[in-house]
Amino acid sequence: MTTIIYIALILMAFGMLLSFIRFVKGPNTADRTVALDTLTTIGTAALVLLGYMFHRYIYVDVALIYAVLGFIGVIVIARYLEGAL
Amino acid sequence: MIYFILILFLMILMIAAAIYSVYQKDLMYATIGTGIVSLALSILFYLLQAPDVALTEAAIGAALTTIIFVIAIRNTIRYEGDD
Amino acid sequence: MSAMEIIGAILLLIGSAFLFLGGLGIYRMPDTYNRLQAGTKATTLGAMSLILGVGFLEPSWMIKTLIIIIFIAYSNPISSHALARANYKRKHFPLILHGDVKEMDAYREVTEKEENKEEKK
Amino acid sequence: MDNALFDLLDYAVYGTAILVMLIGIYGALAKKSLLKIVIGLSVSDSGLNMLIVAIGYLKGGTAPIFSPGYLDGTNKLMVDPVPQALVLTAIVIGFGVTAVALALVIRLYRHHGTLNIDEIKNLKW
Repeated sequence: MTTIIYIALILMAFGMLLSFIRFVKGPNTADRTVALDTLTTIGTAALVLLGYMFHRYIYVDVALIYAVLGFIGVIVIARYLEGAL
Repeated sequence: MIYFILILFLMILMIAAAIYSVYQKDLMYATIGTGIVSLALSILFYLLQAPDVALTEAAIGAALTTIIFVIAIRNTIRYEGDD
Repeated sequence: MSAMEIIGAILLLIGSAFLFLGGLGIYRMPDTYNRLQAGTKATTLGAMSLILGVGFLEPSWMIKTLIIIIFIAYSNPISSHALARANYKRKHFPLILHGDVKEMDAYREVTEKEENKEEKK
Repeated sequence: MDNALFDLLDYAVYGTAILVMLIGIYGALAKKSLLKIVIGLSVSDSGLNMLIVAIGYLKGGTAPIFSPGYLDGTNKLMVDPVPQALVLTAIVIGFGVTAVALALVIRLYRHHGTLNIDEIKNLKW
């Protein structure tokens, strides 16, 4: 069981690294915002898995907050790009 | 061992995003960079056994800071200007 | 290992594989719209599968994990839709490598017709 | 081996927090744009918060929250809760400071028409 959790965490770390490279390279504002969105989603899943590793029920609330509030920044940036803010 | 790798990875991510957001000329990209700094900082608080601080950092860093910076950029100019 | 743990472990592996593929797609795809597709669909499936796997591993956490899944399932498509529309309205059209432009990009005709109507008025 | 690794980790966490703080202070001191100065102050605030939380960390401790996962477990070691409470306040106050600074920046831009601090004469005396 522990090996599976380690494999999952390392795969997620590689996903975060690749999308961060896209954030640095991306030629456009929309590309960087997509990278931020992907990083937020992977971070939410990582928070839930780390909460399972620590065996504390209260730790899952942080992932809940990220799932509820993480997309507001992306929507505000999109409205700014559209010129409608 | 896995804690060591994770914390090292998150610290490198945080330093890289901070350097990027300070050196970038386009202020919109710098704002997105502060969002990534806030995400890495929140997971680091989580690994340092402070979930309440991580919750506050998530709520404020992910949503509110981005919103007020975007509103400020919309009311002023977007580029830093090298003249 | 009981049956619940085996199901949870399989879901966890599937979810982490899809999250990694989402990051790889963001890095490799040539266009903003392709990146949106890879970074939103694959990541949404991966996050939902992984969180459901944690819910199977620890059955008393099932209600909170289901709530997180519901929030991810409604918040991720909204943000990707807003980004794609904003990127299209800034005249960054999709990159078409082969084929006829007007057949593949059907939405451009609609927007050009609307713009022509507004100009005539 | 694990002990040596965790000792190294302590120094690495302190070093990272101080490094992020210094990057933010550099951005606030060396850049010309007022918005970039506010971004530098925000980054430096993040580094300071991380430094205070890392000081209160105890090896092998768990979070200082009384919930069923803590009361049932055999590990009764706890992280110091006082720095966490201080940082919890400092994050919110940092957000307020950032909001007020951005409001001042918008007022200055409307009055002077530029964000370059070399061209705003009212800031010099």
